[in-house]
Amino acid sequence: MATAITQPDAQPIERENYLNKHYGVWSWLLTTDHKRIALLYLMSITFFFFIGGFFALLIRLELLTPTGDLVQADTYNKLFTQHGQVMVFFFLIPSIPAVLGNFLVPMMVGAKDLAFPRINLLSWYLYIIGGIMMLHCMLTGGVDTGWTFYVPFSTAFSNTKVIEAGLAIFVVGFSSILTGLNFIVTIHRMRAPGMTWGRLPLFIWAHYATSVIQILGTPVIAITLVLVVAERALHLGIFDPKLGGDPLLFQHLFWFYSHPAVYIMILPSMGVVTEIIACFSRKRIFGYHFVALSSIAIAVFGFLVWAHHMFVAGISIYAALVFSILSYAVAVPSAVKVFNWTATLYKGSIHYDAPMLYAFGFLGLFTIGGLTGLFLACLGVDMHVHDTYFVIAHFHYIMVGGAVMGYLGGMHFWWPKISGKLYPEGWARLAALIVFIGFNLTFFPQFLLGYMGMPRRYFQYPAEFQVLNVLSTAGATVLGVGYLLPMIYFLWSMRYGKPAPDNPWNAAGLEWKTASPPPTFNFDEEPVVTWEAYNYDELDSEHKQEVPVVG
Amino acid sequence: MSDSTVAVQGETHNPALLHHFATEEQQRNASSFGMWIFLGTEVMFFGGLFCAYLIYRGWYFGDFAAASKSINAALGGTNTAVLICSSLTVVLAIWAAQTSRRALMLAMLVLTMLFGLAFLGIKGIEYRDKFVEHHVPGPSFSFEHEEIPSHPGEYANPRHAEIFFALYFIMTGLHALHMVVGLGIFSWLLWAAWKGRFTPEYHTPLEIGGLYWHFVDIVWIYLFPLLYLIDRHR
Amino acid sequence: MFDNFPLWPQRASTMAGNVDALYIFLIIVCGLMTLLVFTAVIYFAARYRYRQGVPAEQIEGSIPLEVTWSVIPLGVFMVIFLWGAVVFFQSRTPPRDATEVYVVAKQWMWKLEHAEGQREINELHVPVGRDVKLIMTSQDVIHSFFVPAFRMKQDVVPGRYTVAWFRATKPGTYHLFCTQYCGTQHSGMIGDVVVMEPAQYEAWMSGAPTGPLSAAGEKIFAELGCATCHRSDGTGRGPNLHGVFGKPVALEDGRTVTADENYLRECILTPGDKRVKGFQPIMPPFQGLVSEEQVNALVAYVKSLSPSTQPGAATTSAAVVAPQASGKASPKATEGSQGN
Amino acid sequence: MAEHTASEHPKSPLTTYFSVWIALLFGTGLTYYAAKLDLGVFNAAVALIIATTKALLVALFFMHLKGAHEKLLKLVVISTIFFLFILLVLSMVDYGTRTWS
Ligand code: HEA
Ligand code: HEA
Ligand code: HEC
Ligand code: CUA
Ligand SMILES: [Cu+2]
Repeated sequence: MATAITQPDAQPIERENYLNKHYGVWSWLLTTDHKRIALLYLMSITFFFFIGGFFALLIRLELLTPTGDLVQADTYNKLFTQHGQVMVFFFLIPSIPAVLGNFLVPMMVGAKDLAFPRINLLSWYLYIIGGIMMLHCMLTGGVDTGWTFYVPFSTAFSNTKVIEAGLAIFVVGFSSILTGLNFIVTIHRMRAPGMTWGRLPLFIWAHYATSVIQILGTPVIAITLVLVVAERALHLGIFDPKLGGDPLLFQHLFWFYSHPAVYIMILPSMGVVTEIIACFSRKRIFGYHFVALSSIAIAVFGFLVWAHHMFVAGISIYAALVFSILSYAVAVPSAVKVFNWTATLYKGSIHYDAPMLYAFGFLGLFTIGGLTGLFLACLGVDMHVHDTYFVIAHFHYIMVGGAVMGYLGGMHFWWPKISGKLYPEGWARLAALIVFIGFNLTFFPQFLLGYMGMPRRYFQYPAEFQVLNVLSTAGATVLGVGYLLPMIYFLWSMRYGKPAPDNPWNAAGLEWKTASPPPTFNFDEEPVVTWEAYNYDELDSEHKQEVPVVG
Repeated sequence: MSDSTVAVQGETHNPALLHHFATEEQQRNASSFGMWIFLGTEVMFFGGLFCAYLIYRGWYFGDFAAASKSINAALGGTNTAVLICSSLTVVLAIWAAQTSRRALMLAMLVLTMLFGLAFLGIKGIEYRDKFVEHHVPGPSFSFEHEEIPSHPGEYANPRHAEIFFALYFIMTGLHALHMVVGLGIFSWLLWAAWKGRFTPEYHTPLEIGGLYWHFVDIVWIYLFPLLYLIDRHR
Repeated sequence: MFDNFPLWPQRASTMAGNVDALYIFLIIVCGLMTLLVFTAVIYFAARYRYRQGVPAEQIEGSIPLEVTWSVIPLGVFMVIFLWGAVVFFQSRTPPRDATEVYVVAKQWMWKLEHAEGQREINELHVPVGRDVKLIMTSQDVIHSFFVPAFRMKQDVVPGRYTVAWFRATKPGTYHLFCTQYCGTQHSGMIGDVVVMEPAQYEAWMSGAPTGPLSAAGEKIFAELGCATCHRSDGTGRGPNLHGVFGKPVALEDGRTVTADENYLRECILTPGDKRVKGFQPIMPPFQGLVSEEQVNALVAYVKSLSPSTQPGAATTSAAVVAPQASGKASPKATEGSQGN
Repeated sequence: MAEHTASEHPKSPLTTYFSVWIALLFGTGLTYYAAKLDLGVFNAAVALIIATTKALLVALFFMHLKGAHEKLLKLVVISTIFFLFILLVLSMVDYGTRTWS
């Protein structure tokens, strides 16, 4: 292998690495090491994921029966609002970028750290401040506007803590902006010698595209929330029809960010899945350049389609036509990705390790979620299914079935690198299976419900919808178990897991060429890259005998 | 690069080079690139406001014109000039740093801040006028019987004028907030310059701070005609 | 068992079939795509699973393939888009001579007023086989009018009218849902659309005799003093409102707009925004002085002055109009006590 | 990094700075003056053209966008403006056609 990196085969016990170099709370809270910040983020987003999941379980329990018997109407409204807000802004948007991206982007490009380590830490603190505000908001009354904050309900009618929730999301938005900024500068400026654009892992391309959206989209939601807060506090009239304002303006501004934001959530996951598929089929990615450019295309086209959330909101018919056709434009690069992943499997040498199972799950569920997106982008169908459970099912298929699957796959794939320990493979495969089954049981019935006309954000519903709702609730319970399992065995492995070798999967990529866990500055010597990404042919010819199986 | 020793301050090694950068040049490029990207963010931040402005200006042109006429364009114009001068002093400060003119650099930084303060002062006068005239959106807002400039005898709708003033206060207010942040940055720069941190070889913070300052200037360059000069010709 | 466990919504309007056809087309196309992708993935995964000594074959990629699988989906997408656009366009262009129902949404109820004068709450009675146009506005937040059996949905926005229409095809009682989250009782903001045979419907209509909405509007028109400026002989200080509706109006600022419901509404509430060319800006704004129901009545009245679109006239059979021709002035509302 | 070689500070001579400064002040006066003229619909256009020219002057000379030896910064600027236009133009697709019905 044409590597300039020394790869110590034997693991010296107690090698100095980023985890054991310093001890103490302050060495974590004041760290500028991107890997430690990634772990800080990991803990924070896991916390919020379980809060959001807890809300989801309460939602599902309430919907077990047609009448509202578990919680009050207002409580239910707060539940789905905060479920949405927590899951979107405090879990999924930061999930892969701020954890895996933070950990891996510098390593994958061969840098010692992100370009601005202190800003990286600042971004975590902003996240925490926003998170504390959100928690405080929830504990002292909560907010009930729906995660979409539609005016004039949020500005003039809701009597919950809209301002605090708005500011919390404002703050956490800047955390997201700073992460994106750091990635872009790092990817442009900090690549190791020889790491050309054409050699970058596709994970990096995906994060680059994500960062573009974070940088250019997030400020728009920030200013929109400022306007909402100001309007609510001072009754300015910018969104209030009584004072001459236009409530649809809010929706335009909100979705200008929030549609691209869905690609903030899915692109990193696509990056993860690309790495996993390449590694476990021992192949270079089919059509590297197309996969790379499709990420950029998704990011750019993603900005052109926002009003497809507003087809029946009262926008002009002509605008609806324009936004519908543009929505199909953004589906093309997604299709390109799906086909290239599939083609990568062709003539591969496919292993069924846990990360790959998650990647398969992603592939299937994303495809279904994406294809149902086509239903929604279709004007004639959307005017029936808009704001029904069909939409709920669509986006959970992409965000839970796609993005969260990808996130879990990535966590399994890189866990040996992050923690230096191996997780129990059998349990991991079992968890993947449980998540997959639970997921489909939860959300497939919702497509049927949606087409039958069950509106979303209903805490009581006509009795004929009950059977499907019961199925969905049952599925959510299974899904909950599926999510608790990895949590448990990851924690378990930190103490009892077998030490991981530097490259347990025999994977390509610079991050595998350093120790597990990596030293503070990632590499003992600055790497010089002379090979393409996904050089699995070279890797496999070296390790003919070794079977990359763990556990 | 670091061999070309920093004669002025007598330092041999630049402590500002952070561990994870290979060279000073890499670090400088990263910083200015980062700042430009941040400014891109800022453009979109103000962009949302411009979008709202554009729509309502189209809808309520007459009311906007009437409301715009009630603000003092002379003060706004003066403020534009003040900001332009401050931008000049910023580039001069950087030039002074590049050419080792320490006194000039300090003087220019002080001048920049004075211009910035002058801007805020004038802004304050404007705000006070609006406050006295009850043009601040809210319960005490009043804009009755103000003629629409191009339609004599026709009165502006106070509700729509209120939207103008809401946008006016939010846009100029956020701009002023950026000025305050800028003054904070420049206080730090002044302190660092005083301490002799900046040399012909290393004055990245000055350049970065300057970029920010100029950007705030550019925002104002747009705000001025858009807010102060609607339909002024009658 | 399928009575309380249906898997397909009822189909009770002319649009329903169109939407269903499109939906089924999408299911087939996307189902085939899913099948293709899944079969490929599963087949490759099984066929090329790891075997000792059989290395993966490295493939760079293929531009022809990439082009194929970008262009073909794009083509399919365009078909979907066009079909969807056609269906959407149909459902967004109300037929000219539809019966009109004014809808006022508020937290958390639907108030409906037929052009003939009937008022209902959370219940809408319509006859089979007649086009019904809904002219909707909200008193507070955004709501959304959704009748799954009609495959029809339109947000109801405060401060303006939005319009929807349908033609029911099957008698029965169907769900009416609010599908835009609007606060505490959002899920309680539901009602029924009762589709009746024409004869039944007429009986129902005559059950609660009230004057047509335009008559109520005429009364308000007089009470508020509109008539002092708007005279039918054209001598008033304001424009003659006869025949205005549906015609293009030249505005003071040079624009020309079509006088639709939203325009009339705006003219009444904020006359300054769109001023008719050649008139003094003397009309006082009525915003805040009239309730949504009164605005509706006024709009209905002004519309009734433009004969060709006399509400209901073209489609409503004489038998329907006759029983309530005039006389009973006090509208006996089915409505409770809530005014505005 | 390999892609850029020796770095030179983008040094502009003082004359440039001062002429740009004069031009900016002149532009400010010009906007003010132009606003007083009745140009019909062109008032706004003129104001925006002048403002954009001024903004360009600041960006190119004061912010050294012109001297910048890499295209990257220009790319950042151009793409930002591109996305800003998307926001404005596509919103107008709705607002501009709402009354067509
Ligand atoms: C990660 C999140 C994510 C992603 C990636 C997407 C992706 C897409 N979304 Fe989705 N969407 C959401 C999250 C997401 N969405 C959320 C959260 C909402 C609701 C918000 C709310 O109201 O609360 C929503 C709502 C939503 C709506 C509004 C529905 C409504 O409220 O009425 C629409 C309408 O157009 C839409 C469309 C699409 C489309 C076209 C895509 C496309 O990008 C999908 C592209 C992918 C594919 C198409 C699959 C792969 C392609 C092939 C296998 C090709 C072959 C196919 C053929 C040839 C047919 N989405
Ligand atoms: C990333 C985004 C994300 C994720 C991961 C999820 C995950 C889930 N979501 Fe959610 N969802 C949204 C984003 C997301 N959702 C959004 C944006 C909305 C719209 C909100 C709105 O309308 O405003 C929504 C709305 C929404 C609704 C509709 C509510 C309504 O309209 O009335 C429902 C209903 O079934 C639902 C269900 C679920 C379920 C069952 C999960 C499951 O996947 C969750 C599984 C996880 C767990 C079950 C956690 C396991 C934890 C435990 C078992 C431990 C117990 C907890 C403690 C000890 C604290 N979600
Ligand atoms: C003081 C006089 C005055 C009163 C009272 C008045 N109007 Fe008007 N109205 C006008 C004038 C003048 C115009 C034309 C200029 C304009 O559009 O503002 C007009 C325009 C209109 C138009 C638009 C007509 C067109 O040709 O497009 C409508 C509709 C209208 N008025 C309805 C009403 C109603 C309903 C009322 C009572 C609730 C009312 N007006 C009361 C003076 C009046
Ligand atoms: Cu009304 Cu929801
Ligand atoms: Cu979207």
